[in-house]
Amino acid sequence: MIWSAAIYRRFAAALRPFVNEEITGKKKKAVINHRSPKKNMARIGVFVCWCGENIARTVDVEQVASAAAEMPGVACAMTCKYMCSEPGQAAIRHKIAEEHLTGVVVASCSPHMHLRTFRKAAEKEGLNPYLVEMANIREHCSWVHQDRTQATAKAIDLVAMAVAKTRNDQALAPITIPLTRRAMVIGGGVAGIQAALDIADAGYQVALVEREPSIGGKMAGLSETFPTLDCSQCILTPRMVEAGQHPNITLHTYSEVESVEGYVGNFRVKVRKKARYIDMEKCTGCGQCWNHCPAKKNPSAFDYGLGQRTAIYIPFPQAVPARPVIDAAACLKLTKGKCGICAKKCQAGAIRFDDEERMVTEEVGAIVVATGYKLYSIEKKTGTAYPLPTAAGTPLPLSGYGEYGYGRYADVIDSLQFERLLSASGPTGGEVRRPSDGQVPKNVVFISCVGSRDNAKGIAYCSKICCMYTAKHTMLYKHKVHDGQAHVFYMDIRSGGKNYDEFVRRAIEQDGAHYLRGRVSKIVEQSGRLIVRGVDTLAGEAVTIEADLVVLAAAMCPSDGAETLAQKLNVGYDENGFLSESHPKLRPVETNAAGVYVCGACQGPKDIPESVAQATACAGKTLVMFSRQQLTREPEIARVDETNCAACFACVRACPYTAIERAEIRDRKGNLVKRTARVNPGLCMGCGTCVAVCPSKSADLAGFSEQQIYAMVESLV
Amino acid sequence: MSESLSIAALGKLVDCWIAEGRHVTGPRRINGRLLYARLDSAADLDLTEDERPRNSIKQVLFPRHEELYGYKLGHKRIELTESETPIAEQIVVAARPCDAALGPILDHVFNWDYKDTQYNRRRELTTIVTLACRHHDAHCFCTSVGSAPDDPRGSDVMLHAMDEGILEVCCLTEKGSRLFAGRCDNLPSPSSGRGAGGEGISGDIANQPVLPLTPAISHRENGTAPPRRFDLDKVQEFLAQGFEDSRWPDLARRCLGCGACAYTCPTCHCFDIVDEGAGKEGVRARNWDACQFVPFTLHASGHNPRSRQNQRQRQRIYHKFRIYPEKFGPLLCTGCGNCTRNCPVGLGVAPVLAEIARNTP
Amino acid sequence: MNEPQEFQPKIIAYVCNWCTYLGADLAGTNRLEYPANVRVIRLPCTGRIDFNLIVKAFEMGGDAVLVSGCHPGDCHYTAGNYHARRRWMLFRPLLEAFGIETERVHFTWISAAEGRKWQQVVAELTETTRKLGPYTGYREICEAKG
Amino acid sequence: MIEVGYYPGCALHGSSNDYETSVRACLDKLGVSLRELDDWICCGATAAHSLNHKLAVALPARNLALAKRDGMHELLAPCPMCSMELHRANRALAACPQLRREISEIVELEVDGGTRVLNFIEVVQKVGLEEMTRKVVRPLADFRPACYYGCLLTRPPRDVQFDDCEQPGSMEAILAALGAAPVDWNYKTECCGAGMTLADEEIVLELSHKILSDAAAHAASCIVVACPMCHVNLDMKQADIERRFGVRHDLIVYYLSDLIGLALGIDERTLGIDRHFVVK
Amino acid sequence: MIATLRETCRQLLSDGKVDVVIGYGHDAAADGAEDAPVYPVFITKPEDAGRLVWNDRCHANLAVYLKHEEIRSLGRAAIIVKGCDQRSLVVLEKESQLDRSKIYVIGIACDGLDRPKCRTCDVHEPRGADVIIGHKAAGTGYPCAGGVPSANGTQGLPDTLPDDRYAELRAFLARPSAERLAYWRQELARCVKCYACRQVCPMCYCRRCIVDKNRPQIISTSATLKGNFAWHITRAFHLAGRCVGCEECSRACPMGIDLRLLNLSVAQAAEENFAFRAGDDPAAEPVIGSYAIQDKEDFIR
Repeated sequence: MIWSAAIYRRFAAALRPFVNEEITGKKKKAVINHRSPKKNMARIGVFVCWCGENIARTVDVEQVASAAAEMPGVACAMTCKYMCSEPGQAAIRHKIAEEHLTGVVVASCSPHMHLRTFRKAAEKEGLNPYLVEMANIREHCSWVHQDRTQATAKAIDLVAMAVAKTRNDQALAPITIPLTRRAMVIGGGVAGIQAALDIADAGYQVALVEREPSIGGKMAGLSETFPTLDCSQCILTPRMVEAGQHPNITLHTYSEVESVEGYVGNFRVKVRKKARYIDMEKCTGCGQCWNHCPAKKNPSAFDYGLGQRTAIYIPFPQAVPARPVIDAAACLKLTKGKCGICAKKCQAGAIRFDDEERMVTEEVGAIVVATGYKLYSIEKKTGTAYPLPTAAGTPLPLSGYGEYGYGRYADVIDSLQFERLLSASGPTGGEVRRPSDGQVPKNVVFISCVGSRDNAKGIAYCSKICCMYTAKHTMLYKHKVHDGQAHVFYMDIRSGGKNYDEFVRRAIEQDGAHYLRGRVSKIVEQSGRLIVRGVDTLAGEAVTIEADLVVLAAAMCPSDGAETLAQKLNVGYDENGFLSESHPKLRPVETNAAGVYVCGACQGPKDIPESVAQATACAGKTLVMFSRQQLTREPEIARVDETNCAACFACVRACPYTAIERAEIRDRKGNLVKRTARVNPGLCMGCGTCVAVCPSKSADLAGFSEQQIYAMVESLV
Repeated sequence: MSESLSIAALGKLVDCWIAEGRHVTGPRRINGRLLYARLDSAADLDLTEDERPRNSIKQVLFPRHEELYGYKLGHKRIELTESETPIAEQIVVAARPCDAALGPILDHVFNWDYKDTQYNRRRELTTIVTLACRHHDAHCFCTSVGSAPDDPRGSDVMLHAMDEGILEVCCLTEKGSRLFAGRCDNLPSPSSGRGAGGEGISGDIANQPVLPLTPAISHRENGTAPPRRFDLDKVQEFLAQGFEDSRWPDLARRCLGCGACAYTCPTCHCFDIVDEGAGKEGVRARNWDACQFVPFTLHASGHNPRSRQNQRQRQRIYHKFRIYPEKFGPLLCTGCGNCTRNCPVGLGVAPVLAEIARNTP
Repeated sequence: MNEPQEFQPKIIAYVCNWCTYLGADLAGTNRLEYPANVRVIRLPCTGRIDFNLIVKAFEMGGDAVLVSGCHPGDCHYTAGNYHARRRWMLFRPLLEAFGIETERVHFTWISAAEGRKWQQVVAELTETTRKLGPYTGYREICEAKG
Repeated sequence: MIEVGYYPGCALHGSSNDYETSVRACLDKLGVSLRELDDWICCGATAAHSLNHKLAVALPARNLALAKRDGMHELLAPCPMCSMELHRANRALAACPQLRREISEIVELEVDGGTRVLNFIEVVQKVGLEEMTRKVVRPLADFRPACYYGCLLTRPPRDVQFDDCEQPGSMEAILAALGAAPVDWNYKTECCGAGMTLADEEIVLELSHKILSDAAAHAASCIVVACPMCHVNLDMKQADIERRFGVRHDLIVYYLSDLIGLALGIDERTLGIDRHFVVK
Repeated sequence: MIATLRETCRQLLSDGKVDVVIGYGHDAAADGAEDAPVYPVFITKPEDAGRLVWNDRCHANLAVYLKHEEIRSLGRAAIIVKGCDQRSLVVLEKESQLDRSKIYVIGIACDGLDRPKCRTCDVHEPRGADVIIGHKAAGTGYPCAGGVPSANGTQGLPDTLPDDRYAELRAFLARPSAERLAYWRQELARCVKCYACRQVCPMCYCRRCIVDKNRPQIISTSATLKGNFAWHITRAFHLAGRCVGCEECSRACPMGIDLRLLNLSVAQAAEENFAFRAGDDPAAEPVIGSYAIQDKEDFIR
């Protein structure tokens, strides 16, 4: 063996790893007995489970154990009837202590079953839990194979793989990140209010941001709610007041989110507070100003243009905060520099014509998005909106329903406008009077699915609530106009939900709504009446109805700016602009941006109960996060080797959680040394997609490292 | 006094050798490119003269991947297993003189302290039949490094192509004679005049004049030698003090840092030791390595003493024209020009040295 | 070795932790029997499964490789499997160009509920690989010296 | 002088040559010179697209290709059916390179779907309303036209991408500029019955009757169309309609080009108005 | 046109617009001999602009130098690109390897250098260059004549439709897989792992190539068939959706291994599946690291 001797002399250093192998054996006999570095030598304990007969019946566990004992890095191997039992765990802990084990392999059932169990056990004995691995010789072996020899051989392979992995295990510590236990809710509709109150009641600060001058959202404008027909405002306004007065809730009304920085537990949100021209501290909401404002003829947004308001106004009587705002475009003082009556009338001296928009920054740990919906725009488009065909020839999605003459005929209105006509606090004081001449309509046609389920208009989805509220509309109409007749054109009636279908039946059977299954092709005006031409597909004939009023159940769309907000928050959204939840079944209110939750109609069409339920769920999720002093996360996450990273940022593109950022490494003088990708441990969920797309393998995943996986594959030789 | 042989006869001879179980390597056309490669029959032998093979015959003595020994990882022991030493006789036919010259040069490297049995065995088993050059291309520069198109160093047999496909055969070593013995009539005994390759020549070939050649086969009448591309003295004079010279960055700026030059160079002999194995067993192997690669000098610490490409280029030049000669005598360059021939951006020894010589008064 | 029934193919499976691994567990709990030729390597997500691993599997003498994860839309990490899918869309043609037998590289979506599918896939995969015989083509490549 | 390519289509060279007369006269006055497409063929019309998609693309595509060959970047097709078919082909070709290749082989010309197709109204818009009004010599003061667009001028919107498919207003804009007072009415885009004459004339009579009646109901003094087929049903069949429903409509049905022509001082003869069925 | 080229570069340098021009030229030693070999040169002084040349030996894709620290350190660069080379700039920018606003791109109209890629070239005039030298000469014939400066490089005659880029590949794929494997066995048996293919490739800019990573040694560094297959599979796949087909790797290989077929196979996959061609559209999302829900999965069961 001149050769080996020579080689040994020359390459002794390179042989060191094997030398270590030598000493891992129980009897310290060695071919090359060079030195004995006690540290960094693997001492793995292998524990093979009988699982009673479950494994032992088809797998020769003793043979597996003795084979394991021969594997490099294995210090001891033993079997046990039930590894997961107390004695079993005790045995493991005993061996860890006695053999000074550096790693543990339990060959038993699925890791999904007991990995936690055994890791806990090891931890109790002072062994880092992430140095424990399992070989699944039950579900993946003994239970699915008959041939004892084959099963045993496979079991040995599985153990070998586990051992190989364990040899390359690294002790990992859970990641902790600081946490600001303060939440922000974006959107002050019923969902937002609910979420804010739940979180605030639990004792945490909440910042509630609302774009309009008052919280309350769409629900504040509704008449009565299905299927119970209880008055919308009666149930909502108390909650609004509660939110307005809650010590833990800071209202930012007439405000919008400008920018969002940071990540879960540590968001910095910049909020733009629009100029209100009112000193919120001084103002008492007495009403002198709006009662004397001369600029009275301004369409009220809250009444969807059916009513009018003054230039200084509160959107509706129960507004929270009950503080007015000046419509700069309508105010004579602000436009012409004249007037200023409100200022004169205001005892509190709260009018501030020099008011300007300002920014406030909120530091929060969690964000709940509840920006709600708007109705599909059914206005008639004017002029030739279409560009001429381009080479690309991309067709513009059609919008609007010219054939229904909305915006052309005063008496063609949408469902939210009708809600105002029904609402006691509405422009007609709750009497159903049509916009054109204030007459009480005797014949009302309701058209559902206006936009919804109509690919030609670019909306494929069902708006879910129209069937219900249309039924409600027919009912309320009938209750108010006893000699009136409601006709409903529908495609299908979708009334899933507690007491929902009963409700629709009531509309049809008790309140005599006339339901026609079919679409309306055209509405024309003739001598003051609306000629509605449609088809009754069940009767198979064209129908023409002379109506006094037509109500269009327009599709539910995400409210304006939802997409830009989503981008600011790194939350995904679908082709319709609805925000995407993290998992359709299992994580319905979480988003891919950790610490950001969604509820209400901004996530998809839904009714009030659903929105409220989701809101509470969001609050729950937030509170779970707040229940700890700081965030701890599984340490099995990705890491980027910043010296070798070539900064191609493929990983940044690929990461489903935007957990990887483009970072720069600078020297003391601040000169750029190099750019690199950097994983934010607060956001990484450990999927490892970045590792696969990294060409130089500068990204790696703790717990499933390249080193470990290749060791496993190589152990299969 | 020497014998002659027709090309056809040489072909027959090659086939005999192959039939006798010898591994015969020679110029062979692959994908339109002339490369030294194992010959399956004489038909594969391509004697095109005005084209130089793009690789070298280094592979024959010093394979690009060579297993040194195997290891098996037991629970309590490591078994080391010898890898079998080469046994097949090897013949290189129609090697260019600038390739044949590698033998003596590599001998030093593999024997200066540890006697590399693997290499030496191969060397013993290898006979090099050289074909003197009558042509040269834009990259040849043997004359610039003190060699010549019919330099016999390292050759066991020297063939000189005459007209009408006749080859003049001059056996330079016993090994060589044995190869042709009886294959063509009354071969002369190896002329003492011509240095033989066998045990390798020592001494600085750069300082030796080109050896005297018999008029009959002098390339001066029978072919053309490449012009001198640089003045070697000037170059060495520069290298003696030019290590820190400010021109190095410019000289090598376009270098891309690949190993095309080193791996097609007859004399580049750097190697890397790797353990290749999976799980319990594997082999320790010796692979070619090249000083132009970034990791070649990369320390475990992450520090790299040759962090820039021009430093690596400088290293290559210094190794060939100063470090090796100082240690062993001869230059570590035979002027084959493969470095430039194969460089994607036309760099290599000659262009750099020419530039140096041009700027050295 | 030459007799197909004698030959026990070596099959390496890279599976995601959340769907296919659990699917295989389910096969176990339901005692659905299948051939013992598969060696499962558990990874968090198909998105983590790199093409180098497939090459490695063949270098290790694998006769077939199985890559399996969550159905589209079900990915535990929402998009990992989409990234994987795209990777394979590009990688298979390359294997084709190399003449590496793509009928030895299998891709499936197996959910945590599809224990039955896991059983079928493994059974069929083993059978087809038996028919194909040992992957000598690549083994020769890996054993070739110098 | 604006030059545009001109694709007459079968109608304007046949039953509705009065429309061509009118269009030519009117555009000439507006300073638009028409270059008729050499060797043009049928646009395919309903016959083709109800039979075979490729044929329905190939026929118009050949015309487009010819236009491209002759360096016409814009092509006027006064008949809405023609312009619709050309538009449709354009879009199909632009969308799919594969189809482009196939069709190019079929028609043995390189087609790219790049030619811009115009209907008559678009050509007028191209001239510009200001430019047009500058040329007015006889404002249409006492005209209360009901502008009738019919089905194809604005439909299918994705293909023709012209005006609002349900509430168009481009003709009104033009006529208002000429001093007329277009009426707002309900049947702008309803169907006139088109070619149903051949299958069941009743349908045509009824539909066209509704159109005429609504126009009358809204106190229109005449109807304006930009489609030969509409003209046939509303003008030629008006007598039958009146007979069938026992009413008197006698509404003159002008082509848009007629009224523009009149406003620009062209006489009825030159415009071919005297060749209509309903006349003053 | 060489005059135009030299003048443009001289101007750029003397105006201080750029610090170095990366171009083709002769060694100073050649002192302007036309037949002298052509190398990449780095002109830093206006007076040296005369060393620049443009002829049918200007094969190198100079974009490769933009990844070299040594070149970057010279300062603001102007680079001379052919239409094919320009694509690599697009990819590099997409992968944030260069800041387009910081380099000056001199496009050279080129009628082809008689390399395989030229047969299917559809960018005789570089796109997105800051200036175009010469315009596509009618028909073939070389060199290009004239010198038309252009704002965006879209001037000149429209490019003729190229023959099918993938014809060769399809022919190769038509052969049985065993034959294909045999072909690569024989070709890759010659590979000496000199990594010329890697070093000459503008897209191979990793700081530490995956082959140089050990622990784990993902790819065997030995120039054995095993190591060579692992290497070439990886090299090719890492070019998926990135290879612009400059064919430098094939040109650089001293052993004459033609790697184009491998690059083509991934390029074709990208084009067929995602209508994506590397370097074509600066706006397009890179293929790797992005996905589409509707990606086809007929091969997945």
